[in-house]
Amino acid sequence: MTATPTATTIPATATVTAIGRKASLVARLRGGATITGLAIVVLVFGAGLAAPLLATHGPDAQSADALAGPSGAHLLGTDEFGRDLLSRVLHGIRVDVFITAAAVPTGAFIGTAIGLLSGVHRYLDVVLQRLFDIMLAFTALVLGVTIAAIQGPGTTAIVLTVIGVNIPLFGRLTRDAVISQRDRDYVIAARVVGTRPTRVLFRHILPNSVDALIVQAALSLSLAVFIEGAMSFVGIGVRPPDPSLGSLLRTSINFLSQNPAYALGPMVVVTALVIGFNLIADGLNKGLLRR
Amino acid sequence: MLAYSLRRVPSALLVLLVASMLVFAVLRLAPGDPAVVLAGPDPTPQAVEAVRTQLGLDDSLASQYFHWLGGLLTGDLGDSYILGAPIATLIGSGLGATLELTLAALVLAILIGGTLGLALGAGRRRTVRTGAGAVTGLAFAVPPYVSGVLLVLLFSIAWPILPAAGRVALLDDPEIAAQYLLMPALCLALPAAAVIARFLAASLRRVQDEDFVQTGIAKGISARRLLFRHVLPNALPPVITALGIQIGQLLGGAIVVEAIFAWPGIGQLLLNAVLGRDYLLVQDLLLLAVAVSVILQTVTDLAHAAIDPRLRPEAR
Amino acid sequence: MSEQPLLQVRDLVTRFHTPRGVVRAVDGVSFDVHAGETVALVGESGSGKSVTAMSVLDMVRRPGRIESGQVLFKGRDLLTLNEPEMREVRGAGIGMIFQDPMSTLNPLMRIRDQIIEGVRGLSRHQARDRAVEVMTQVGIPDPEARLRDYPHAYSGGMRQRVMIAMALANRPDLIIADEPTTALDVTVQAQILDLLATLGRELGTAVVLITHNLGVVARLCDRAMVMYGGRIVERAPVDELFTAPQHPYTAGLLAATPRLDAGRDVRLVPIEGRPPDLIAKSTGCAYAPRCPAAEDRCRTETPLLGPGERAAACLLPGPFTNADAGTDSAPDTRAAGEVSHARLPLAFDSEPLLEVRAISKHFAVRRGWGRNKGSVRAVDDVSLTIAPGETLGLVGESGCGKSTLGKVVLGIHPATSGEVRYDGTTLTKASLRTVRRGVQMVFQDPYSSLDPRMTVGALLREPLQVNDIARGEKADARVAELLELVGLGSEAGSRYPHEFSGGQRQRIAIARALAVDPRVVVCDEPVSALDVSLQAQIVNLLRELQERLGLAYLFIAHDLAVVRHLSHRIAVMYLGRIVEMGPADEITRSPLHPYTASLLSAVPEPDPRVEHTRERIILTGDLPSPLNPPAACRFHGRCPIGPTRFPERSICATTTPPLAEHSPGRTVACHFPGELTIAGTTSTSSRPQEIHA
Amino acid sequence: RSALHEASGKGTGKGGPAAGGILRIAQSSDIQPATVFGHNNPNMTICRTVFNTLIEYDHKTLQPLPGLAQSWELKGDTLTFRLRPGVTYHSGRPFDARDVVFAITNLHKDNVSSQLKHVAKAIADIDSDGLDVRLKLARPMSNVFDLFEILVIPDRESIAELAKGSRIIGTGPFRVASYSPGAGLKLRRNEKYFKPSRPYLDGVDITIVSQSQSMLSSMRSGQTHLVLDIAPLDAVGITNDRRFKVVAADPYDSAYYVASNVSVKPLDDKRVRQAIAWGIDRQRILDQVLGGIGTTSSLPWSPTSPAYDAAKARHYTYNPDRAKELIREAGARGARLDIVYNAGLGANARIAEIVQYNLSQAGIDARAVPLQAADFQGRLTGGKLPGLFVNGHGFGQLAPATLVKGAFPFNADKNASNFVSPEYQSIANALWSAADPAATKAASDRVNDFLLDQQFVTDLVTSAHTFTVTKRLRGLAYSMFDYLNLDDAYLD
Ligand SMILES: Nc1ncnc2c1ncn2[C@@H]1O[C@H](COP(=O)(O)OP(=O)(O)OP(=O)(O)O)[C@@H](O)[C@H]1O
Ligand SMILES: Nc1ncnc2c1ncn2[C@@H]1O[C@H](COP(=O)(O)OP(=O)(O)OP(=O)(O)O)[C@@H](O)[C@H]1O
Ligand SMILES: [Mg+2]
Ligand SMILES: [Mg+2]
Repeated sequence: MTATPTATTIPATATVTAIGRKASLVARLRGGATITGLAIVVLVFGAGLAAPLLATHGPDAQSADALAGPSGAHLLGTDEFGRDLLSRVLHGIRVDVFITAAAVPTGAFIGTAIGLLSGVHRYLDVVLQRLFDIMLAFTALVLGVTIAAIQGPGTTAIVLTVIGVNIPLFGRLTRDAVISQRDRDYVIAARVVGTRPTRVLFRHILPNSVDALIVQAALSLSLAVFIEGAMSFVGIGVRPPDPSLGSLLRTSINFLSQNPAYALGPMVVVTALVIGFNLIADGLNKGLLRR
Repeated sequence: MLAYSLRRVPSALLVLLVASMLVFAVLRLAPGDPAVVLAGPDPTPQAVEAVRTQLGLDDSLASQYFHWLGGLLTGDLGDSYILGAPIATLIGSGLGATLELTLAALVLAILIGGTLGLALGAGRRRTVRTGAGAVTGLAFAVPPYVSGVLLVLLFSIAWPILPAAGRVALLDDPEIAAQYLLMPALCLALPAAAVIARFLAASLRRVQDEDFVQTGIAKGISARRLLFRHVLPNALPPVITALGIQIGQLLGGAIVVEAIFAWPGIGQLLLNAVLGRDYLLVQDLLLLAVAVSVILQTVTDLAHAAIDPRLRPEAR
Repeated sequence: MSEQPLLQVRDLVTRFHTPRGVVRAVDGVSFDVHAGETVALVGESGSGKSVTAMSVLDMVRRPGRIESGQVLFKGRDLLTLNEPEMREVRGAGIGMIFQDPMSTLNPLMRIRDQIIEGVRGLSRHQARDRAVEVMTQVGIPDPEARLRDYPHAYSGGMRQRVMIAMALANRPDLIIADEPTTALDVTVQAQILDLLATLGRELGTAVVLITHNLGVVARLCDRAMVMYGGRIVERAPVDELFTAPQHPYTAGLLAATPRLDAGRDVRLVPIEGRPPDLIAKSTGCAYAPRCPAAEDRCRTETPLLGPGERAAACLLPGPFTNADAGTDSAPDTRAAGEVSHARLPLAFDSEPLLEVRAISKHFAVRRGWGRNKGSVRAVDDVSLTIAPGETLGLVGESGCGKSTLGKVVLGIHPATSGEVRYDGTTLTKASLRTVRRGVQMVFQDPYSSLDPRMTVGALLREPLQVNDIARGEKADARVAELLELVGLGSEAGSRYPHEFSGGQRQRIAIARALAVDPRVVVCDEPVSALDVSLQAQIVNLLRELQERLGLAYLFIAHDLAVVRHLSHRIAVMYLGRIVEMGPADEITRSPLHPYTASLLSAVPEPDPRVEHTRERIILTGDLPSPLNPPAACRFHGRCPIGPTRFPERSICATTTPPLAEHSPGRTVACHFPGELTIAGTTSTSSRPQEIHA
Repeated sequence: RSALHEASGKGTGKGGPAAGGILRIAQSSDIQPATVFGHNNPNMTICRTVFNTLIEYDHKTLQPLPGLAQSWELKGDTLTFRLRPGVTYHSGRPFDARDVVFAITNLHKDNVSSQLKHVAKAIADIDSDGLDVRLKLARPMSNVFDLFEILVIPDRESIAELAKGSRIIGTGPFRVASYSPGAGLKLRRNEKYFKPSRPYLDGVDITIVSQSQSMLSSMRSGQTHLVLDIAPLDAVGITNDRRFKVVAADPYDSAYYVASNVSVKPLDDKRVRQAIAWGIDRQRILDQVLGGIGTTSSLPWSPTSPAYDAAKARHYTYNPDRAKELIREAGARGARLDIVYNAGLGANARIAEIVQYNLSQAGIDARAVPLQAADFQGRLTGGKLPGLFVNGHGFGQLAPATLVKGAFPFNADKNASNFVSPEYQSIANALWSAADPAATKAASDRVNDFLLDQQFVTDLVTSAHTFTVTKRLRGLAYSMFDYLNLDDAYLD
């Protein structure tokens, strides 16, 4: 649960179902944190998705007017190729939207699937646990560097990295949840009335583990933004000329004295996104996981 | 306790063996060839071929793998393809720098995170809790590559009191070295501190609800003693787990921070080795990362046992 | 001196400010406690007992707040003290003992340090001596050594002793004990209660005992206060409370409590309805909605508790003479209760429906990499049979293997050895599904046995679907029928489990078990988690269902009174083995096994007259670990007539007594059956004195 | 004590040269000792500080001046060097002719690479005698002295350790006091340097700083005095800081180009390649990427090169219409083309971005594809780049033959563009053999016309290596290959 990659673990003890105090989803999300976080994220991502409408310039349209400060024509000024920065920031958000939308669910899905397998299969569990150990040993950036080497820098590398980071996170979480749930009375009760193991797994255990997974998902989204930034920052991220928050930030740092707004734009957006996702996670944590 | 650590050895070795295969395979999937890098700019194909032979890259993959593994078992890490130097020396010097950085960051993270966590989780006044929450949130949300740059702008350029880049070994000249160390360590420590603060705060809140705390109050002991003798120790285990993970993270995060502050550590070494397809060096470094995380896990478990008598072997 | 009460609580109001609203947990409570007396505070769960206790020590936590009132301790109002002054009172003036000894000690601190840190005014060295002293006082052997241990090395009973020692360390004038024995086994409970009583007497310490167990009140207390909905509704000397309760709630509680010495065929009288919602602002008597005698004015006028020794907050106070059933106590329901259960024959001649043959279940205890560290012999060579329509009660202390046996019967755990046969079919992996259509289960905790993510309808439909019993509209009809059967409306189907109370949830769990039309239901402590009034409802329901559907039950419980009330036969389990089995009445009247006798004598009866006259067998020690159970007769180490008392009876430690027929229908596994009776005397007149010691 | 204060170093404070001080240099990648025999940018800081070369070109006249060689004589096919006496290696061993012989024959080995290997290989015979070295040339070569400008003469006894970086021994003004691979190295004054009372500096500390921003930060904080080859755009942060200046090395030997793999459609069509040459806004590259350092040019030569032709250098101008037209003609509208570049080099990445934008304006569906250094180099060498590639080359500053024989993109025998043409081979060889300036001029005219027409390499800008320095640094010099020469440098 951090800005630092992969520290996104929730203590296994948190996998407690809200037995006895389950309220409607809305009520559980009523905490201000979740709503604030959601609002931030929706605002930022919405702006990104609406970039073609909102952006005043093409994100790649170069001009001779390089590194101009903010003005009426360019609200955030221009970059070193005379491109409009606001438009680039808006389009840059799209990249992060894509990465988070494509990679986090994929990683979560694969991780959860492996975790389920690990949770129900004792011998496989031993193997998979060691595998997770190894995967977790590759911290996000180490994994990113390695993948970028194989795959070449670019969005695909980031997506693969985010997937790779999330697999063991969700895997562990799911597995722990399954193991903590599988001997509970309600699971045994379901077995006793004749429900088959797969149905027990998917109808009973999984839905009751989902709270922890949702919280992890929120954290993973912020992690994805972070990974994009860090990878782009070390130069193995999104390919030019496509803008991304991380790559904008990375380049902007050279031009702090020319156009401070260059750095400011992406910095504010990245920070806002990370805070937004974390607020959501915090809110969900309080609402869903509280015992 | 020793017996307990020993019992983990087989499983650790297995992990390392599997990891060694993965690590060996992984980079060889990458396009690019260290021989080309080594042959210098504008090389002739003959030159590249000669370098390949010289490095042993024309051997079969299996033989390369076993050669590497054999070397490892006899304590020979091999020579770096690109840098030429023995890898043991390279890792030795880089590891020193990285350890210095991560340890300093760890200390800072524990100090900052611990303070914030206590304020956040056990602060009496609402303002204290809110303030700590805001600081934690910010430390959490600002990635090191942003905070690093901001720190440099502030303390090296706007108000030049700390060096912007480079390192002096702590043992050589502690006074000067500390000044080099401060900013990178802080930059690396902040996110970790935020994580620690959050885990600690959450854990403190949870423990404060436990029955034995009521017992303590009913006994009439002071709030301070209650916090530090009863609540805090019981709140530590999840924090230790988080800390174990964070140390791994610090080592990983070092890649970015070392780049920003030109800190000559493992992170730089790894990044350049991967870019240069310095197979052996990358293999050794990645395997080292796995080994470190295996060790960290054991240490974490031992730390748990040190705190909690229920987990000690004699209690089983 | 004794004129002024030690503790005077005046108009105490404590509220919790939650997002859902303000919870009036304590709503104007006043009471006195005099030096040296033992006062009970009884009431159902949620009635405000704990919050009252916490308020006295000003320990209510957020979001709770003491809104008004006074707590005068030796004439000083505690609520006006500052933090350091209050700390002096806590521990030194008033000691506190909490419910769950497993969680009330700091697991990371040595026992010694935990005791010493609360001791005032003594040097560290003196404090250590004091620690040894109090540990000796509460009966912990070898205190010097045990003080160095961490709590995990102590059993539950010992931890509760430590808690008591801790409370005693400063020689407080008052000890508040909040359900100190609820989490403990009956035999251990008896030890602890005994200890409390002795200490109160010997040290002259006043004790406020919070409990929901009326038996405990009867056994231990001088006076009692009954709480309901955040208020004290009745106050009386214990004898009068039990014989002539003035408040209908008190009378209701008594009527709902099963008793060992009552007739088995008398229906328990549950209190209908649910406890009051402490958020809603109510007018009138909080008990009015549930009160069978309520009149219109009860709903508008708030009754107040009068002054004096004996008072009830009721507009139409009793007395409801409860002692002899048949009089006009709780008038209407009691009459209905007279329609007793049909008495079933005690001997079932038909073929057994369920047969358990020489079942053993051992759990391997693993540590690290595949290294076995021995095994827990949870169930060891147990055989029993259940006939159609019969209830076999299974009693025993916590950890003796009751649940495990139940789970083996259902194939949840595969047996290590032995065989389970249902209706002629041997339970195997292949026949599991067939057997489970005949044998079902109801669990102890109604809060955890229902999937919180499913509607009640979906929960009940699941067994129908997966077993291809009914689908679509037929299934819906069946669900409605099941709900009806357990006394819930069919509209319950669209709601989620959390929207129901504990008792209602248990009904749902029963309905689910009945969905597949089983002939045997294993009930694993189905009422242990419920308040007496709910317990009575469920017990009645189970009996009703048995009569209507001819169900057979394996009824697992640790409460002998409930088991006796429901069962035709009872099997008593000790450390994985059955030590005695026989007809329910006979076993409770004249137990053959010394363990059964001890168990019976340890159960406090909700009747002060009985409690004051009867002699008790207090077992020493705790249940041994099933990891390495004692050899031969597993009870021999704690047996009051075993080799620890009579050294020549070495046979108990060397030869395992077989479970043998003693008289028709009664089997017992003891070398000296029938020697120890409930009265605590040996029937063989040889050595009566030693037993009394 | 302040680390910052100590790092900025004490100057002489005398307004003139004086002994003392440590010069602190930052460069982005580590030195590669194994490749000191050719031109390899990271080695620019050690080639002339730790080592020496036989001759040193005069930057104006391009005439050789004495280095380790005191004098020389080229008679027919025989070149004789007379070496400087009394020179010793850092190891203490005296330098002699055998070291020179070794250095040249060493270049014959396959695993030793140098862009001037072709010259070394064309030396048929070497013999030595005390301090005299006689070389027999197998053929006339217009660029033979380029070899001796580039070739450092290391200690022959420690050559194996040199490759590993464990002992780096030369005759230069500084000896290597310590080298930690990946981190940097410390050079200390060679007390026995053959130039009397030189160098002034006590030493040079070279640090590897991968992030250009970090280099600048350390420069601004006073911690670093000289930064090598920071991309001009990255350096904008300090260009208006009066304490610093950016020195463009006058050989102007850093040219940027976009080249075509002619075996990839539609780049096999000359018109498409010409269209690319017309379609790129060179001026914007010069301004926005290279900070105005250098000149736009359609030719590979430095303006100082004998082959430079100002008129031809302006042959291609930014003419998007012309480009569109040609592309339409060739039927390549909407063709999908990858523009590959080495992601590790900031300037290349940015040029690729402009090229990508210009080409997409011209009607080509161009994508910029970064490759990591090892990958890019590998594919470049193997001629396996998938379409267009942006890169830089040197060697336009010296004898024109060195470019067509030694700079890989132009190599007539084998090049990254897979461009093989007998005609090109023959004119390239003619340029190599050209014996006098007139012949050179004629041969290079033909080469120029050929290159301008074929455009397998489209030159964009002729720029320079840069040294970003604090103005306190005086006496900075460099060779024609931009090897840093600190003989006369001192900190004011
Ligand atoms: N922290 C809290 N927040 C909100 N309501 C609370 C809180 N603690 C107690 N209550 C409410 O106060 C009322 C009284 O609780 P209390 O714990 O005193 O009951 P009790 O009589 O001790 O019951 P039990 O037998 O279950 O211990 C209950 O309705 C409970 O829901
Ligand atoms: N899955 C298991 N693994 C290991 N030991 C177990 C397992 N389940 C039960 N046991 C052990 O078996 C013994 C009997 O447990 P069981 O739950 O059957 O007791 P019980 O009589 O139902 O007790 P309670 O009244 O507390 O429910 C206990 O010592 C318990 O620790
Ligand atoms: Mg309570
Ligand atoms: Mg049980």
